[in-house]
Parts: sequence; C-alpha cells; structure tokens
Amino acid sequence: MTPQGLLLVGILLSSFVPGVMIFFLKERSHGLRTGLNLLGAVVKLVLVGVLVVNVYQGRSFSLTLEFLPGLPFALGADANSLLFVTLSAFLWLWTTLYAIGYLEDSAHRSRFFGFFSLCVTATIGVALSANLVTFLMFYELLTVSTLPLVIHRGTREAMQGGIRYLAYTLTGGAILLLAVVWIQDLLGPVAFQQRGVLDAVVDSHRTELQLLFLLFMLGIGVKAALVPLHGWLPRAMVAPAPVSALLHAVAVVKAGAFGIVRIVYDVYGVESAARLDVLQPLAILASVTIIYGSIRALFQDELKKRLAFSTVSQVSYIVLGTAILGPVATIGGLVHLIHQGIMKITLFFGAGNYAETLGIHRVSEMNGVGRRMPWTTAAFTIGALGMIGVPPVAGYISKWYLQKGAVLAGEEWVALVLGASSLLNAAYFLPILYRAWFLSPPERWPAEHHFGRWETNWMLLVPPLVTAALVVLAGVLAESPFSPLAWAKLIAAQEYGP
Amino acid sequence: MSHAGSFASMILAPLAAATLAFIFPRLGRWLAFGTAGAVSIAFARLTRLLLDGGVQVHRVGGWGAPLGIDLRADGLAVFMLLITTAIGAAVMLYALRYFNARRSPAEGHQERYFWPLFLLLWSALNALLLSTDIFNLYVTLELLGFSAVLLIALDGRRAALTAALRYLFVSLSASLLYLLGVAIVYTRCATVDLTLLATRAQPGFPLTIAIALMTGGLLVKSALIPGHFWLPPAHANAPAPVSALLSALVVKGSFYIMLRLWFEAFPGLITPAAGNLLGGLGAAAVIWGALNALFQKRLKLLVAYSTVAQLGYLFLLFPLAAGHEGRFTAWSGGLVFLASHACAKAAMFLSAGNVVRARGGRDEIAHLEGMSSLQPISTFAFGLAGLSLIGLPPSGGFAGKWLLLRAGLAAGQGWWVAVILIGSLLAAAYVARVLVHGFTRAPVPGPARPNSPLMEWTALALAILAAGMGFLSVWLTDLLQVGAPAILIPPAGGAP
Amino acid sequence: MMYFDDRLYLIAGAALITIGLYALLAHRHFLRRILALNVMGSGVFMVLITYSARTAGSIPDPVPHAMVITGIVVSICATGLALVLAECVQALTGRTELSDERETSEHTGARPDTSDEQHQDQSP
Amino acid sequence: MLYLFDLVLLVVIVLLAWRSLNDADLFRGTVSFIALGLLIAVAWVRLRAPDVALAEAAVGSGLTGALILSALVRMRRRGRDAPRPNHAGGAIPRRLIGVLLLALFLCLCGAMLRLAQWPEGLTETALAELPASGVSNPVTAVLLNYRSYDTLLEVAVLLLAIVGVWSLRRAEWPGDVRESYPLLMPLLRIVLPTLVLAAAYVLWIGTSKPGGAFQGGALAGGAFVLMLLGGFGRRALRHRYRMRVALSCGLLVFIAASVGTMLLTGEILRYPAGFAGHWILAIEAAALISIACTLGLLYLGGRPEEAGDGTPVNRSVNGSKNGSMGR
Repeated sequence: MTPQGLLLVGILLSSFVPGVMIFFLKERSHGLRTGLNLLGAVVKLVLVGVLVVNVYQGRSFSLTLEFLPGLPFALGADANSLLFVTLSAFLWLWTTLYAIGYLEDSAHRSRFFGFFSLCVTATIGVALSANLVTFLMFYELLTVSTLPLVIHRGTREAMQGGIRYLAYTLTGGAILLLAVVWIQDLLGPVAFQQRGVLDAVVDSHRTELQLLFLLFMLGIGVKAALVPLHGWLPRAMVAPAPVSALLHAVAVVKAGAFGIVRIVYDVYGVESAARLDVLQPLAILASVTIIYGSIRALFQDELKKRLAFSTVSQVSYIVLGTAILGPVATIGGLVHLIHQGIMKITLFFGAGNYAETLGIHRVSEMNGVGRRMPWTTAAFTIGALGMIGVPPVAGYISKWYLQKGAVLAGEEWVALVLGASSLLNAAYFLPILYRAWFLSPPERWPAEHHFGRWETNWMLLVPPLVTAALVVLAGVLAESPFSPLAWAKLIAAQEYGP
Repeated sequence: MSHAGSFASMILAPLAAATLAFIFPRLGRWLAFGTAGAVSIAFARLTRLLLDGGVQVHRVGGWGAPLGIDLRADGLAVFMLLITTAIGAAVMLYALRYFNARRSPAEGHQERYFWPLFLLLWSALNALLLSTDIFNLYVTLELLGFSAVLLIALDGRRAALTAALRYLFVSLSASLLYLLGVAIVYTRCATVDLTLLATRAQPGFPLTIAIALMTGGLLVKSALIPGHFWLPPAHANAPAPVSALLSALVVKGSFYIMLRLWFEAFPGLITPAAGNLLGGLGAAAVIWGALNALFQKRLKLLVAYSTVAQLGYLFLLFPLAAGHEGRFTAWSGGLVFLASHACAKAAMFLSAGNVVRARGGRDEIAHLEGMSSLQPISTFAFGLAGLSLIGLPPSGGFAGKWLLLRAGLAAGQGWWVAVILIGSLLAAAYVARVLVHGFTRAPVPGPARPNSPLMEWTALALAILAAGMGFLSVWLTDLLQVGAPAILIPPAGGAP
Repeated sequence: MMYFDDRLYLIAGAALITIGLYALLAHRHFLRRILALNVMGSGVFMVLITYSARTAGSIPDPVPHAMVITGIVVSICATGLALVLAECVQALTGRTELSDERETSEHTGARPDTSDEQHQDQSP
Repeated sequence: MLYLFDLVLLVVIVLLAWRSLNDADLFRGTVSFIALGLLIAVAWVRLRAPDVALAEAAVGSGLTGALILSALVRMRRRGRDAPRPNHAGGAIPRRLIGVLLLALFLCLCGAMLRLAQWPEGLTETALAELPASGVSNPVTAVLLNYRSYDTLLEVAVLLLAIVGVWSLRRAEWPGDVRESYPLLMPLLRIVLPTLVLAAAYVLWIGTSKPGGAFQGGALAGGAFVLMLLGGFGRRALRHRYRMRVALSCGLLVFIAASVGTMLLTGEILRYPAGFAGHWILAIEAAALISIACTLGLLYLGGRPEEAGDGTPVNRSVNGSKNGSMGR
C-alpha cells in the first residue's frame, strides 16, 4: 500500500477506530470516551489538512483493494471529494464537541458516540469513494450507522421516526443498487475520474440511460430529500440536536446532494447528461422542492421542524446548481454544499441550545430569548440571515452565482424560483429573529438550566460561535484563494475545461 | 498418499471423536476441541493441495468408480468445507459454555449427548461434501438428518420434540424418494458416481423421473417452498448452537447435492423450464419467508423464517446459472451468498440464543427492551449479521446478490432482479423490527443472567466474518473456479 | 437362470411406494407413519433388487444387494429412533398424533408444567 | 407356474401392505406388517437375493416388528388418548392425495418399465475383482471391500441410533415375564446359546455364502432381545461403560482399519494384498458385536439407567420422558 493510499485509509480509520473502541467502553468512563472522540476528530482534521495541501501541490491520491470480481474497492481524492471531506471533517470536530456537551449525563453514551463516529466514517467514505460500488457501500453504511442515532432516545416517536427513515433510505439504497449494477452491466466498472465513458453509448442506449438516470435520482434523491422523497426528514427530527445537526449539515442530506453531484458530473458528465435531456426535469424537480420546502417551513411552529423543511428547500439549491448547464451555476451549487452546511449547523446548534438551556422547542416560545442567550441568538441570527441570502453572508454568494448561472444558461424562470424562495425564507426566519430580539421574555422559561458564568454550557456555546464566524468569513472573504468559492471555481473549471 | 491423510482426518477424525465422546462422556468437550483442530489442519492442507495441484480425488479401497467409491475435493467442495469448518469450530466454542453440567442436571444430560451428536453431524457433513457417489450421499444424508433431529430433540421441551419428530418423518420420506431416484439411475447408467454419470446419462423418461424424484426429496430437505413447513419450528425450538448448525450448514447439505446433480451429473438433461420452476419456487420462498418473518412474535421463529427466505435466494442460481450468459457469475453469486448466509445465520442464532438465555428463556420480540444495553455485543452481532442478510455492502450477502443481479441482467432475466431487491427490503424490515425493539429503553435492568463472554464473542466473530465477506469474494470465486462444472464456463471466452 | 417376470415385481414395488406415501400423508398416528415409511422403503428395495436380478450376468448384480442391506440397516435405525421420539412426544403431549403447526410453534405453554418434573427426573 | 406364484405372492404383498397401514386396529396392522416382511423375504429369495432375504427376515420383519409392537404396547399403556381408530384425518384432502399419488404411481411404472435396455450393471466387474477382494461372496465383497466406505458410515448410523435413543429417554424395562411363562427360562437357556452360535456361523459363512455381519448381528441382536425379555442381563447392563464399548467397538475397529490401511497402502480401506480376508473378518467380528448390542438396545427403547434397574417398569409419564427434559 502506497503512502498516498495510507493517508486515505488513515482519514477513514481516524474515526472508525475510535468509534469501535468507544462501543466497548464502560458507560462511566467518560474521560476516556471524550478523549478518544476529540482525538479522532482532531487527527482526522489534521490528516485532511495534509491531504488538501498535497492535492493542492498536484499529488494524486488513490487506493484500490480487491472487492468484487472485476470490481475493486477504490478510494481517491479529487477536487469534488476534497470539498466534501473538508466540510465533513471540520464540522465533525465541532459537532463532537457539541454532542459531548449536549449528552452529558444521559444514558447509552458509548453506543451513541460509537455510531456517531461510524456515521462520520461513512460520510468521509462517501466523499472519498472513487467508483460507484465504493460509493454505494459507504452510502449504505451511512444509512445503517445513522439509524441508531435517530432512535437513540428509545421513545415511541423515535422508533416511528427511525422506521420511516429506514424505509425511505433503504428503498432508495435498493434502487441505487439496481442502478449501479445496471450501469456496470452497460459500461463495465465506473470510476469517477474517467470522464466521458458514457459519450460512446449515449446515442445507442438513450432510453436505457435516461431510465438509469431516473433510478439514480430516485436512489440518491431520498437522502437529498427531493420532493416527494423527503418524508423521512421532518420525522427524523426526534433525534437529539447534535444528530439533527449531523443529518442536515454534515452527513446524510449532504451525502445525497454530493451523490447527485457525482452522478451528474462524474458518471454521466454534464454534456452527456444534457444530450440525454435529463437535466431539465431535474432542475424542475429541484425548483419544486425549493418552493415546497419553504412553504411547509412557513407553517411549522416547532423550531426543529421548521429548520428541517428549510433543509429540504435549501439542499435543492445544490441540486439546482448541478442541473443547470454552465460553469457559473455549477459554482453556485457546489459552493452551496459548503455554505448550506455551515449555516444549517449553526441554526441547529442554536435550536439545541434553546432546548437544552431553556426547554424551548417552539417558535412561539422564543419571545425575548435573545436577551437571555445573546451569544447563541447572535449566531442563530447570522445563520438565518445567510439562509435568506442577505449580503455579505455566505448564502448570498451561493444565490448570486445560481441566479447568474441560470440567466447565462437561458433559464430565466429559475431566477423567479430563487427570488420567491428568498422571500419565503425571509418570511419564516424573520419572525423568529423578531421574537427573539424584540419581544419581551416570559416570566419563566419552560425548563431552565443554569451553567455558571456563561449563558449555557461552554461546549454548547463554542461550536455555534465558530460556525457562525465561518458563515460570515465565507461570505466576506469569498474572493480569497482558500475560500469555498475559490474551490468551487476550480472544480467548475475542471468540469467544463478543455 | 499426500491427500489421503487430509480426506481421512476430515471424515474419520470427527467420527472417531464422536465414538470416544460416547464412551467417555467427560472427555466430550476436549475431543470436540481436538477435532476442530484436526479438521482445520486437514482443511488447510487440502486447500493447499487444491490450489497447487488442482482437483484431488481419493479412491477409497483403491478400486475407483464405478466399482468403488471416490472422494473428491474440488473448488466447490473445499469452499463448502471452509464454511463447515469455520462454523463448526465456532459452534464448538459456543457450546463449550452453552451447556454446562454444573448449572443443572438437565444441562449435564444435554452436554453429555451434545458432543457425540455434534461430532457425528460434523463428520456426516464432511463426508457429504467430499463424496462423489450418489448412493454414498444417501447414507451421509441419513447420518446428517438423524443427528440433526436428535440435536433438536436435545432441547427436551414439547415443541422441540414435536418439531424433531416432524422433521424426522419429512427427512426420512424425502430420503426414500432420493433413494428411489438413485435406484433408477443405477439401473440406467450402471454407476452411481457423479463424474461417470456425466458421461453416461442419456435423456429419456426414466432418468427424468429419477432426477425429479431426487430433486423432490432434496428440495424438501433444503426447505424450499412448499417443503418448508417443517423448518421454522425445528430451527426455532432447538438449542441455540444447534439452531445455528441447522440453519447454517445442514439445510445446505442437500442443496449442495442438488448442485452436484444438476450441474455436474445431469447438466444435459435439465431444461430451462425446470430451472425456472426452481427459481420461481425460490422467489416465492424469498417473499413468503420474509413476510412470515415479519409477523412472528418470537425472536427465534423470526430468524427461522428468515432462513426460509434466504434459502430461496440460493435457488435463483438454477435459472441464472443455466442462462445463456453469466453462468459462472450466477454460480459464484449463489455460493458466496450461501457462505455469507451460513455465517450470518449462525451468528444470528447464537446471538439470539445469548439474548434469550439472558432473559431466562423468554424470546418474545415485544419484550426485548433494553437488549442493546444489556447485551450490547450480542445486539451488535445480530445487527451485523442482519446487514449481511439484507445484503448491504461490504457483506457477503451483498457480494452474492451483486453477482446474482449481474447474472440476471446479463442473461436478460430481469424479473429475478426484482425479487432480489424486494427480498432485501423485506429482510431489512424484519431485522429492523428486532433492533428497534432492542433499542427501546429497559424499564428496569431485568433479572439478566450474564452470558459467558466466549458465547458473545463467538457470535460477534461470525457476524464480522459475514459482514466483511465481500472483501473475500474474489478469493472465494477463484476457489470456486477450480474444477467448476464444465457447463458453467462457455466454450468461447471465459466467465465475465 | 430362473424365469421371472420383472414387470410384476416393478409394479408391486411402485405400488408399495405409493401405498406407503399415501399412508404417510393420510394418517397422522405416529406408528402408522412409521409403518408407512417402512413399507415405502420395502418398495424402493424391491425396485433395486428386481433390477439387480434382471441383469444378464450369471448371478444377480451384488451391488444393489449391498445397497439394500445398507438400506435395511438404516431403516431399522430410523424406526428405532422414530419410535422413541414418538414415545417422548406422546409422554409430553398425551397425544399420538402430531399437533398442528400453530400449536407447536408456541412453546411457552409447555414450560411451567415441566420445570419441576425436570429436577425430579434428573436428580441422580 | 412360477409366474402364477409370483403373481399371487405380489398381490398378497400389496394387499398386506395396504392392510398393515390402513387396518382400523394398529395391533393387527403391525402383525400384518410382520407377515409382510416375511413375504418380502420370500420375494427376495425368488429374486435370487438370499443375503438380502436373510437381512430382511431378521431385521426388516422380525426386529422392526418387535420394536413397533413393544412401542405400541407402551404407548397404549401410557396413552391418555388410546390410539384412535383408523382414518384419523390428514392435513391434505384425501382425494387430492389419491389423485396425485395415482399420477405418481403411473409415472413410476412408466419410468421403471421403460428401462428395457439397461447396461449390464456391475456384475462382471464385481466378479472379475472377486479373487482380489478376500472373500468369495460377492455381496460381502461389495459391503466390505468395494464399497466398504458405505458400510463404515452405516455402522456410524447404528452408533448414532443408539446415542440418539439414549439421549431421548430412559428405558422402560419390559415387564417381568418369567412368572407368567414358567417354561420360558429353560427354553431360553437352550435358545440363547444356539442363537449366538448361529450368529457366529452366519458371520463366518458370509465370506463365501449368503450371510455376514449384518445377518449375524441381527441374529445375535434377536438373542439379546430374548435375553432382555427373559429378564437376563439387567445386571450386565449396569456396567454401562462396558456396554458403551461394546456398542462402539464396531465403528472404532472400522475407523482403525481405515487409518491402518491408509498408512499401509496409501488408500483408505485398501487392504494389503493377500490379507484382505483377514481384515474383513476382523472388521466384521467387531461390527457384529456392535450390531447385536445396538439392535438389542434399540428394542429397550431408552438408556438403561441404574434408577430403573431391578424395579418394574416406571409407568408414569414422568419416568418416560426424564432425560429429555433439559432446557
């Protein structure tokens, strides 16, 4: 195994090994568990850093192992995967910290953190897989390792949410499996790096490829929560807040969106996809999802549910960017993969803090919460403004590129969709901000806890502040060479390059 | 000379150990331990010989077929021996702690008879896998069936004894049908050797009837719908290590003979319609078994019905491996699936046994609260084994389904694809049902009686083996290539 | 070579098999089923022996004879086992027929009334 | 004439078979079954299969019948529901079964009768190799030389049967018949040694003429059953260790012979040239002991335990299911 391959394996193992070790820890060995968790997260981040620097210097990374006859297990690091890997590794660190604070004194922590680590391993694996079957493998591992997190609380509601989650995602997985086998039958093993494998057969197998594209979208669209496959997402809200953060911002939904990016760019290739006329329907579906999610969000009183429908809507921005032909829209979609992640995780951290500190679960209970918890609310506000797309916060950058890309591609109707969506975003976020900052707090909070000198546990406070700062930085410093935007431009240049 | 020792230890070591364990009951566990060692070494040597020198044939008595009986180790046989050895050894370790004479006199009785019966079963399996003589296979089938029945009856409760008796009746009548087929085949071809039959078998009504009789008997023994009715009560009521052996290995014995008959002895006599009939029954089993599993109230019955469903997949091999393309792919897919199911199901029964035992024998699924915190390792093993049953990557179940799906698409038989996928989803449903119940909070940490770590870890080891078997699939497929039936490899171009 | 009409014997063999199979499916009493299996076995043996006698050699083919002797020994073992197992089932259920599947899959009912006997019996 | 004999014989056989399975009274059915076995043995003789006829008469008819009868008696004695009269009702409608089986019968007849031109079988090959096989009875040559491996596994089946029976339940000793049949004892004193001698003779003659370990074992097994009926040997059975050795010695010797021949000749059960007869006789002698003990103890229907020793039958339900009650 080459050193390059070892690095990739190391990135996977840095969460897998601690995860497995944590399973077998006694419930009371709190210190050891925390240490392992943080150690794994930090090591992973460092390794990802090394990877990014090396790739930037032009080294290529890949690893293949024998897996199925004629079909290896393959890992690799291209620009697309780095984008997702960096996001996941970075947010993983903060989510871990948050989860440690959030779950203090609750039961079954070894089990929880074990699966938590497996979940991130799967996500990183999704990012690093270099062919479809490897992708499928980690995609399914992700499903399986998330389930215990969703049903962690062991309540009846959690069970129902978990079963629904499993039903949706495994059905999607089965459809994806069918698509993967089928395309393998058609083309042989499909590795992501080799572009244009499809060009030769586009005309001869037109219908088959269109059908396959549909299957891929059905399979992956479940995790990306495309309407009408989104039904599991709001129900999965029963999970503890760090899990929601993970599901929405880091792992599951993102893996879905990333998968769509992979299929369109690295399996079909934009040109072949455009020749097959499959992008237009995808764009329409994404637009429908954007509007539908926003409208549903408008009517949710439960904070986490509102955020969940917001996710349904926002993730489709990424899909939309992918589905519109042209580099600018691509940049918008890819950069939103990062931006949506950091914004949404900030929002969920905020929601978790309200619930954990004050017992607030509903929007209607949030009056004056900004005075009781100014730091959390500030972070929450930044996230919300980003979602609406207020300049100069990160969300603005994505929407701007999407808008421009749509116009360049001659799809003006998309601009309308984006405008409507922004209005709707404002309509469901601004009232929250108004309540939080400008209404007077009630005499008693539903269930208040005190945590010494800070407004809440420091482990709950630091993560949202860090991610909120990032939301601002990503927007303000968008033109700097290391920003997500710069990276997205690089990928778009490759995709549409000579 | 080189391979004779391996053949002898494979079959005679467990047989001798069983006899000694009967004479000296106190030595049972040590004899079993020694047998596992001897069989493992013999297996390793046999594998080496096979990979270096190709198919190994031993002429017992020095006569050779047709007058004598041949033993043969080809890729398929060694593949099956691998599974048998691994699971046999694991179950042996598990049983060391499962039956404990110090706990109660009843368990002492069970322990005393478990070892000889277990060792006899083991030698019957090895003998079955190595034999190329269809009459000799009849004797091994009976040896296997009797020991299986008696191991079930060891449980001693009413349900177990009733199930054992029913199984005995079914098994005996199926064997007689098989024997009748053998009689016709012998008359027609003047040999009972599989290899010679391949050259001597001529199409015609008598042989068709003979094959139908033998297949019918074997189908019932391998619990294919509609001959499955005996399986769930038998497998669910046996002691845990026995359930593991039955589901993982015993039902596969008769399936293995079917493979030998259909693809080796009589490939020219099999019509596509017959293959499709078996495939159709297999598909029905996949769906029907899974639906039944889904609605069971008892954990072990759920697992047993899951066996009915999973065995159905194996029969998809018959139409697919007779298709015009992708024959070897289907063949290897079915067999990798078999191997993975064996490990996964053994792990599942062992871990279910742990859970049930810790609950003092209660195994209602509705009462599994707190399973994940009280028996974390067993729950984990159950879940991992479940992944393989569902067919999630990188499990062996995935590899097997992948190959079957490839073969199905290559042969243009898309309907089997649908069956495989729907079956996977149903499997997910019943596995999830158990795990979801297991994740509910225990009201009070019940009066759990702790299990020996050896029992927990044996189950986990098998589950890990099943869940990671995808990575072994290339090696396993290469192994299956050695001496694979000629019909599987199309003359022009190799297997895909 | 003594003359005999093998067709008669073959038909008789087929008849024994069919009668045995019929009784096996139609009757539920343990002993009848065990008898049925034995009759079926005799039918199979008759087919084998008839064929061996039909061969053209100076003596009948000894291979099927050996097979049948093996088969007879296997059958008596099977009979012995089945009888004892049947007696056990009768002792536990008080019935001489296999009960319905549904009944057998519910095992919990059997436990309470057997637990004390168990100790009684097993104590040396 | 012979044709007529065959026809009558076979018609009676089929009718007896039907009767034995469908007679309203199980006891009569079982008696019919024993008679059936004897007639089938006659048929074997007609088909020039004297070895099989011997085995059938001793094992297939005699011992099987004895086993079933004694089980029937025990079951009736125990029975809360005495065996119900005939036609207790099956799971599948009888007409359907009837139609299906008729079809099966026709198929079987069709297939079997169509085997008009068959190959020669293995007679010539078997005879050609007979001088090297160490025995002159071709059936014994097949059983203990050509296909000795089958026989090895068959001896394993016998051991398995006894292990199984012992694992299932404790023996119910047959009631003491000595008092009700005063003449039995003197009779047994003559019959038993004769049977044992006959068994040894049948074993010995088996190398050249019809006979062999199984037939001899069956005779000796019959003697064993008579001994048990006569109330002998209960004390002997107390030595359970010796009993177990006797039950397993056949298999042990066979395995030892397999390993020994493998070491000597390189192939399992390939006897050293010129000594095949000796090896075969040694294996057969050990097998005979085990077969006799196994058949006799199968009749006992359970493991002989000290608890039951000397005392009359333990007729309660408890006593009969004892050992199998573990969990």
